[in-house]
Amino acid sequence: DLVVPNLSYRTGPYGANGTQYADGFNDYFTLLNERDGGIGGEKIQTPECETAYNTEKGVECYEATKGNGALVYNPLSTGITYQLIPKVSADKIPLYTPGYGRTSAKNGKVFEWVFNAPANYWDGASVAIKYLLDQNGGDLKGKKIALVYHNSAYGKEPIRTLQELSKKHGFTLSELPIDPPGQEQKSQWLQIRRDKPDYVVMWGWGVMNQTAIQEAANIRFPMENFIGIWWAGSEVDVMPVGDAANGYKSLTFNGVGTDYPVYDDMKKFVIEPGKASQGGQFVGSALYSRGMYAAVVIAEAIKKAQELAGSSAITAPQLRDGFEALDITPERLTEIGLPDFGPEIKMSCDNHGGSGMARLQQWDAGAKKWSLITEFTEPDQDVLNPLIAEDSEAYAKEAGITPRC
Amino acid sequence: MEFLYASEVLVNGLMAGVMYALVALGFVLIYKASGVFNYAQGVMALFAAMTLVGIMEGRVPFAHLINAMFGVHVSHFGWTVPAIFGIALTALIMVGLAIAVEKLVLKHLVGQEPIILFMATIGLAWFLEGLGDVMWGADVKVLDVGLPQGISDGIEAATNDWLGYGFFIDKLDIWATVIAAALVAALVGFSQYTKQGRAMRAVADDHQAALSVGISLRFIWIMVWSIAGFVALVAGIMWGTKSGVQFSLSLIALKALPVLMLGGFTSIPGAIVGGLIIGMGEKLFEYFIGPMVGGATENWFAYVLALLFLVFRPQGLFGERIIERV
Amino acid sequence: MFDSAAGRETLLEINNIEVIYNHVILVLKGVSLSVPKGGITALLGGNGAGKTTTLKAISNLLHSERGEVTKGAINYRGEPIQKMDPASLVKKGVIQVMEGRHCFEHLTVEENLLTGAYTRTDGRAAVAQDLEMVYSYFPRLKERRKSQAGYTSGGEQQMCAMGRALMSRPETILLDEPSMGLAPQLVEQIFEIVKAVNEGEGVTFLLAEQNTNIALRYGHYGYILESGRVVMDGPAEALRENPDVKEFYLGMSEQGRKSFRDVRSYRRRKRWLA
Amino acid sequence: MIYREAGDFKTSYRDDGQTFPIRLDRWGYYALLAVAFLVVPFFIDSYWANAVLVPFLIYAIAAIGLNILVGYAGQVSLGTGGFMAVGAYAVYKLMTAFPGVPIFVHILLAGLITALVGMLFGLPSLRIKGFYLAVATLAAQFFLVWLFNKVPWFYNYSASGQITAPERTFFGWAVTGPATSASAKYLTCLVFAVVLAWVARNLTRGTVGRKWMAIRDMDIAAEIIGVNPLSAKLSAFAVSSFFIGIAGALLFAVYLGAAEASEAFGINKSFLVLFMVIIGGLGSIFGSFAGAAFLVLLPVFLKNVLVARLGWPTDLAAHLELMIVGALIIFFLIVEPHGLARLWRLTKEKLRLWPFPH
Amino acid sequence: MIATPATELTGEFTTDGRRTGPVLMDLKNITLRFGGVVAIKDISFDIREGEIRAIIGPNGAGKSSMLNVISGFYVPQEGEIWFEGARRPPMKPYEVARLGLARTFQNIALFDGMSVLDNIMTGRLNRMKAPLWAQAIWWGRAEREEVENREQVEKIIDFLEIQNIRKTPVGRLPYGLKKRVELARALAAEPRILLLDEPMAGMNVEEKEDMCRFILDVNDEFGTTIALIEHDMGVVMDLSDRVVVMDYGRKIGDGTPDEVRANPEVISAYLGVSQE
Ligand SMILES: Nc1ncnc2c1ncn2[C@@H]1O[C@H](COP(=O)(O)OP(=O)(O)OP(=O)(O)O)[C@@H](O)[C@H]1O
Ligand SMILES: Nc1ncnc2c1ncn2[C@@H]1O[C@H](COP(=O)(O)OP(=O)(O)OP(=O)(O)O)[C@@H](O)[C@H]1O
Ligand SMILES: [Mg+2]
Ligand SMILES: [Mg+2]
Repeated sequence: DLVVPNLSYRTGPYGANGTQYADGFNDYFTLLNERDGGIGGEKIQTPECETAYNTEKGVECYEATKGNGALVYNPLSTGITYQLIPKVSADKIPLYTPGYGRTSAKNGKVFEWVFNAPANYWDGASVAIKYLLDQNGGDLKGKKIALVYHNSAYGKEPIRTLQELSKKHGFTLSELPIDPPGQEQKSQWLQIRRDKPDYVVMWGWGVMNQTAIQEAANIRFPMENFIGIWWAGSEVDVMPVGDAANGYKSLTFNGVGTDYPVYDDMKKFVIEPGKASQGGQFVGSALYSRGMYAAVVIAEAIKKAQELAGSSAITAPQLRDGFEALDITPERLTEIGLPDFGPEIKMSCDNHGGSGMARLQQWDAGAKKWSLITEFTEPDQDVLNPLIAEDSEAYAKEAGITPRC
Repeated sequence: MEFLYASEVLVNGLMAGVMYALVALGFVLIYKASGVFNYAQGVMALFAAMTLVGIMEGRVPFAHLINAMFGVHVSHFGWTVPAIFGIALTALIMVGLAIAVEKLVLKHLVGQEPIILFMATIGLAWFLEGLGDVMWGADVKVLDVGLPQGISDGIEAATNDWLGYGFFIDKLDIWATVIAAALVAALVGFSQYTKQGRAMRAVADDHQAALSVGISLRFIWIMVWSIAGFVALVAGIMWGTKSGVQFSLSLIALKALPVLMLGGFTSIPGAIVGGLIIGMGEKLFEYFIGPMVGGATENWFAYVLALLFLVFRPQGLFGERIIERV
Repeated sequence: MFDSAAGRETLLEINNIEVIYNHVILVLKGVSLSVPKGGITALLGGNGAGKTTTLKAISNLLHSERGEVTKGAINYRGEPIQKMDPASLVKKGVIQVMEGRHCFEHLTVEENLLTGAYTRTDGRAAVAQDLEMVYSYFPRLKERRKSQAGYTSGGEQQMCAMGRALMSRPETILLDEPSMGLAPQLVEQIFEIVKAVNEGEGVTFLLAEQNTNIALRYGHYGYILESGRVVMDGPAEALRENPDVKEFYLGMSEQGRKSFRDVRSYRRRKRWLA
Repeated sequence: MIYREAGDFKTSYRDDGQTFPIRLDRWGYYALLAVAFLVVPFFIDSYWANAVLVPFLIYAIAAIGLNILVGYAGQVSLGTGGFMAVGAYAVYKLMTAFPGVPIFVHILLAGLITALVGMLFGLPSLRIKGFYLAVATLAAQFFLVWLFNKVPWFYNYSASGQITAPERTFFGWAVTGPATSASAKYLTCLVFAVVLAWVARNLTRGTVGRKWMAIRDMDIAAEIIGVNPLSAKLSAFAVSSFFIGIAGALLFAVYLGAAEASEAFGINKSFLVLFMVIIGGLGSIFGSFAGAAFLVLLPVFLKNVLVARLGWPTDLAAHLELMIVGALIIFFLIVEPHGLARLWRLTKEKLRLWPFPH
Repeated sequence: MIATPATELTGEFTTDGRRTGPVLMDLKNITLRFGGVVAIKDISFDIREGEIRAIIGPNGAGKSSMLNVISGFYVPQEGEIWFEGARRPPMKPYEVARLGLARTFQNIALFDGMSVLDNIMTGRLNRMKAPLWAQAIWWGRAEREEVENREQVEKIIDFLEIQNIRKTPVGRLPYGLKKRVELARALAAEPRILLLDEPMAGMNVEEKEDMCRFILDVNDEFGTTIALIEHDMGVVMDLSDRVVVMDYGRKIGDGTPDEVRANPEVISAYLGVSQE
């Protein structure tokens, strides 16, 4: 059997979000086990361990599960990711952090064991700005953009990129931190009311998202001009706000809803036999889909690794090779039953972050669903690449790593 | 114009303060009646709100546990309950909780030092947090008891006519203010002018002596915890309506602490006045000074404000004088 | 005057009780008492003899000090009261004035007195009347009625505690060291009040006292406790005449009262300890 | 009948004041230390080190520190998380600024810096007492975390504000950084824990300890008999913060390896350490260890039982775990409000009297 | 044994033929108010070296407040305190303690969480000056001091006959023993002046006799000056050299026990007619 631990959180301040993600992650592997008998004949085990979004519990979970031949970790927490980066390099186990974690881990020369395809925070920031450029005929000069962010390592990630982009495109950026959990944002939103930015971009998580959307509605900020990162784009963020949330946009790098062929199998092999995680309450939600997407990428990497290794019982280092050789084409996605579900992912020894493409979705409060409003868009690599190089080199120096490849 | 912005922040700060005060009130009641600093107050608000949603939506309590133990899939009864009955039922459950707390916890800790009782309420907080999740699940729940939400058009129009600038005031905040004012008036009357109120303060001073004059600690505690449970329910409804019913709701307790400190742990009007000062102070500070120092100052500012205040008045604004004698 | 327990109904009966604190410290080692209705029974004994513990065992206040009655029986009017909570006991008419005053610091003196009437149901007027009565016993309290009890002097607090107990219109009062810290005049006065209440209203008293002299002067019957055991009991007059009691508890030698200056470190050993 | 105090006579006041007055106790502790130093390091694996022993030792240090403040000096503090953050960021700045200096020096310096910060935030304790003080210390908690989050100098201008401990060695042994072996982590923490526990014991049985306890039990009376409240309270804050700062430094540098102020040193940390102190026993060094062990081990244990043994869903297990820990806290308080330490002592007292209890 | 005996005493003879010294402490026109309550109204009296000075008066007269003024806990609104011939500047209580004042309290103020031994050791805190770091490693001066002071404290323990409760936590002690421990703590400081607030309240005759013996011994052997508040007239009359009588914050009498006993104002305000 192959072991893919699921370091999830279903309790604590972000439990409501974490639980949906973990369900998607589990269900996809269950599907593979039930339908295909695993991957390459090896069943996949996903022992779950509760981290409560707490770094110490995350470490405990990591230590508790790594002994059983764990192949890859996906802790869904930027804080835990930072903890684990040095540990996985010492233990030689891949760490897969899609859409979160340490951005500069994209540089496979320095971060040998960490992968963050298809997109990272800086990609997200850049794609959002690109979208705004599109909206404004390619010119953001003199525009004002406010960044509302979760006051933590996670929320601070995009600041540097946005600053660079503001220099490049001539918009002004204002930064408004919100202390977690973030139920109180009155003064920040009144500042927004006073300063009248043209757009608001948000890096939020948990209860902060819905509060922000509510407050934005309260100051009559146009929802169309309010863009959240993908972690601020799930049903739990907009539902409590009700109709006022209509038109709110967010980034995403995965599809939502159950309109994909894979769900036929999912229904047949997982949901109906009662094998779905938590009874399948959240199937098709944005976070569920993202959890499933992470599982898809890992499964594909395992398959690749098995091909490369020539055996189905692979080891963690072999899985890294699988990740580095991973190429998920649109055709492959269609084959899996998830056409256009995510961007193409192609990784290599030095690129651990894929193309960085993301797209936008918009909330339709009447229909209570997200709809995709753009195609996958490339980020502005000219701006990002130097930043990534700089940050990863600083890390390499501090940690005494000699770049490879 | 700047002045108008500032006054809008101020008004909103006052309203936020009222919301804090709603939570602080529960603390004050229990502290007054037993000298117990009830750390579980925030979790009680969460628990009450969860229970209310659960009842209103006809959820099966412990569904998750039942499913895990018996391999079935139950989740809803399939009915819904109107808000008013839901609230009444939840209030009853909070009374039940008060009775259980007295029977299982407080009764056995009569006469212990405050810090021990404080600790027990922390245990209680953990227990309730777990219980709430096991009973009703940890998902984000939408609570709608019919309180209006969103900015009040009337006020906006009126201020626009009058000042040329429409103030945005959340209708929910206005309701919170009305409810809080009513609660405070009722509670002040109760604790100052009734026999039970006096007994309650006696218990806070000296458990043993209270027992010796025939005050039933049991009764007083059940009564006070029930009232505090009810206050928690009110706070839970307001905060739950505002930002959904979920774990973070229990953390508003942290916003109530500086309010308590400033108003005085033992004073019901202090909770409101403290709330207003804190709400106003932190919002104005974040609005004006926040951008200069990088923002997100609200958390610590409330505490620092309260701290500075206490240095001059160690018992808070309206707290009982701390008796220092030998 | 009231003569010996024999002829009267026994109100409170304690039978061979043992009390243990903290599961390990054995404090009362088999104490038996009987308190006749309408009498003043004195419980005498040195420091740590177990007087307070006995009273608390009766009023069921031991529980909160992590003490428990492990053996024996306590009956009030023939009914076992060991399992009863203190509040019901007060309703039954037994109230304790605790050692060390225990006023409610943050309440005013008057509020303190009013809490004493907590269990009463006979209306505000009656309570107000009794308040006046207490004030007439202790005029000093009336002067300080509006100040917080925490700021009153030791003696004022003692009065407040006594007054508070009287406010409940009890049938039996368990008085723990009422004279402690009171000026001599006031001690007399308090005992006069005890006597007046006892005779006028038929209230039964069980009082623990160090001041043997006055306790035996006002009490009808006395028990002497040492190290958790009753070592002697008898009618007050008899005890007053007992030579041991005279020497050890009344401070008299054969020549009458001796001066505190002349005390020598050598003392005769108590006979019952031999 | 084996556990005896009788016959264990002291012939000098020096002996009478010693740490373990009963011979059997003393031998027990020596044996425990011998095992901890000489046996455990050879068998420890990274799970036991990282999930159990290292956090236990670090929290024990923090708990001793907080116990000095709360249990001995009677000043309830909820600023522990903030002070641990001071230790962590201090050691990070020192490690990166002076790579040549031995890490142990850095850790001690981090403790001293925390002591200074602790004294600063201890100043209000002269006016503010009881729960008011407890809540007031939250100002330290929130302010310090905010500061470390906001001022880029503290995290060496890294992009996200995370700090990561570089590798440092001690006589060729990696003590921090990813290459650190389980036994090196364990031994480092063990050395600090044992030495600091001994220091705490010395302080609390001597003059300054008595000053603290006097202030705790009755501050006015203490002042009247000659205790200067300013110096007593501030010294308690300083010593306590010193311990807590070292715990924070170890937590970051040795245990976690990376940290972020608001996550690793948030308010929960303050509460957690306070729970340890109260459950373990206020005013007891043994209790600090017991409390830390209880709160580190119990959740791990429950998780293992509920998830691994019974196979329950992790979220349900986590919720039940909360309920069980909460209920156990209450249970222990009811059985013995003075903590595990008192429970242990009572057990010993009973043993001593056994088989004749009275 | 504890303090160096007072140097050659000058001044008057007391009732029983002992000599008392010059005025050690002089209180001049003290007035103390709490809001509207006047606890002490323009009171002056002095305490001579080596004497036993009693303060008596009805409850609430302001006796304890007077002691609090002397020990610096209450700051009088008016009046001066002279100590050893110099005016005492405003001082914090702990500074006053360092001048050589020690006291006991009316509502016992022992440190409940500590053992009897530690409680008594706190009396000697100001004589132990080892730096913090030395205490931390229990070395050199710290350890030496601990042992030396412990020896002194053991002498006091012997003196007050409380050997067998040395290690007991004081919270568990019965009232009378607590009072004795409090006395021990005060003695441990080797004070010049010992202030006792109702040291014999709640004791029976036998115990009072013990207490009297201790007080007299302290006074005799160490020459310690004693100021004492007590309600037991027997004790006051037998022990004290001079007595101050207070009532409602005023001084209504001052003199030898016999003089005071004969003072009609004192009789009506305090002693009552029934006293012999
Ligand atoms: N809470 C307690 N825990 C342990 N021992 C206690 C406790 N309370 C009292 N004791 C012990 O019980 C014994 C009897 O105490 P008690 O207070 O009943 O004496 P007492 O006769 O009232 O003395 P006093 O005249 O001094 O008040 C004493 O030896 C005391 O040490
Ligand atoms: N801190 C204070 N605040 C307000 N009033 C006080 C304070 N301290 C004392 N008093 C008042 O001052 C008066 C004198 O009190 P004090 O304690 O000195 O009396 P006392 O002579 O010692 O009486 P007792 O013999 O009853 O102990 C009392 O009326 C008391 O209520
Ligand atoms: Mg007693
Ligand atoms: Mg007095």
